[in-house]
Amino acid sequence: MIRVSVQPAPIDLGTEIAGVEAKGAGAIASFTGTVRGDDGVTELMLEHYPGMTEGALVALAEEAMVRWDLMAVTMVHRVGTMEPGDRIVFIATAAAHRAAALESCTYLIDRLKTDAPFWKRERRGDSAIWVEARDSDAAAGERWA
Amino acid sequence: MIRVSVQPAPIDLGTEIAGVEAKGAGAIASFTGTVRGDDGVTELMLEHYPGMTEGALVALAEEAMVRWDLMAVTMVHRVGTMEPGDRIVFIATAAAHRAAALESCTYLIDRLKTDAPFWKRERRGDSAIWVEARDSDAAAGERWA
Amino acid sequence: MLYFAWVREGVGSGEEQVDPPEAVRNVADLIDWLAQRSPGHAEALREPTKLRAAIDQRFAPLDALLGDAREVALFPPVTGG
Amino acid sequence: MLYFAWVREGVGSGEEQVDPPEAVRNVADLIDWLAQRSPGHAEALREPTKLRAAIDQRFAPLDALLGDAREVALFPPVTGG
Repeated sequence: MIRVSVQPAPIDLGTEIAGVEAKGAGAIASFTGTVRGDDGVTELMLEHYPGMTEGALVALAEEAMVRWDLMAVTMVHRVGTMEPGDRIVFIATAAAHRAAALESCTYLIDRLKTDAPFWKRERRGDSAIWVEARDSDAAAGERWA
Repeated sequence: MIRVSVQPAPIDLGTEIAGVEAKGAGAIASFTGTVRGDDGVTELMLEHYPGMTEGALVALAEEAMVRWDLMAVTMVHRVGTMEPGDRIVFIATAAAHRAAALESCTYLIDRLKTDAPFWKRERRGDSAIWVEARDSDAAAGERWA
Repeated sequence: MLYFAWVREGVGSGEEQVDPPEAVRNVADLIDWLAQRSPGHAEALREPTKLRAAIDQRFAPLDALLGDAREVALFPPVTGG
Repeated sequence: MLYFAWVREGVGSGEEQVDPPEAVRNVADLIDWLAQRSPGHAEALREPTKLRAAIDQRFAPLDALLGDAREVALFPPVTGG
């Protein structure tokens, strides 16, 4: 079971995790990325490429389902305006055994960083800048090739 | 911040995750183990060594905090009688970056499997057996040495 | 054409219809050709190596042929997650 | 002494006070000595290599010296998580 959502609404962990657990797997791994509050960011804006984004996330989820024999994958990404502490992304995977769940969860967030069309703009008070892509993210994505 | 709980009460994910997220980290990883419903188990009983269990979990959490520079670790393990679908264990880690959160979460569940005094008994209808330790768990624990 | 993030801001629009000549064969050609449309285009598309592209909603390198693409997008390297 | 899981069930109790003689120096000695206490002990402690131990709430191998330990526990390999 694959669930993908690109949404302006806050990410509800209770609902998302319950959906993944409902598949009866023994092992569920999750990753949550939040807007950090420790570097002066007052607001984060997430832009994306409607249509392509959803397709890219579904493609990644399908790859992970096959590669690790998963029972469920959920990928939720928020778009629009967020504040420090808000959840940006939530990924959960369910499998019979823990290694499959944990590895595939790492795979999905690594690949999402390089293969899904999202762009972050950070506001600090009156100035706003587009976040630059990091070489370390490209390297993390490539190690799964 | 370390939170360790060994409890007969069901594990409340909402409360546990909120506690970890509250530290303001950018990356939160979690692992949840549930009673699998696909192999005929009707009831799972978890026995533990009161006092030693909590100490063993705190020691693991402290090791992870240092090794990965984490902002928070939560380890909750249920004991007593459970049914298929119930959560047995929940581990969450919070860090500034995703690799630290995901790796340390894997470390903690691997090490918990070999270094914390819990014993599982599975009931299938009228028969109950003590679960045997698996060589694969010992190997997973040792790779972190 | 679709533009995102600072490319969209530079061009001044997120979307426009274009009809490039036959000589425009790949993404790099298209970027050069689009750069002539306005000072905003010229500025936003000045450094093609800083741009990424998608053809019909799939990532494509600068030397990818446009063929009979219906939707081409230009944007900075992605920064989601 | 503390016993857990099937060791506890075999011995018939989770806890007992013992006062072993001086010749009982390590965990393996203790297991041999305890096995003489009852048929239940003998059965549960029959294969020491299948047992694990903790001395004062820390895991200890079979050849670990008891010293002045106050709490020793015997149990099967752990299966939590």
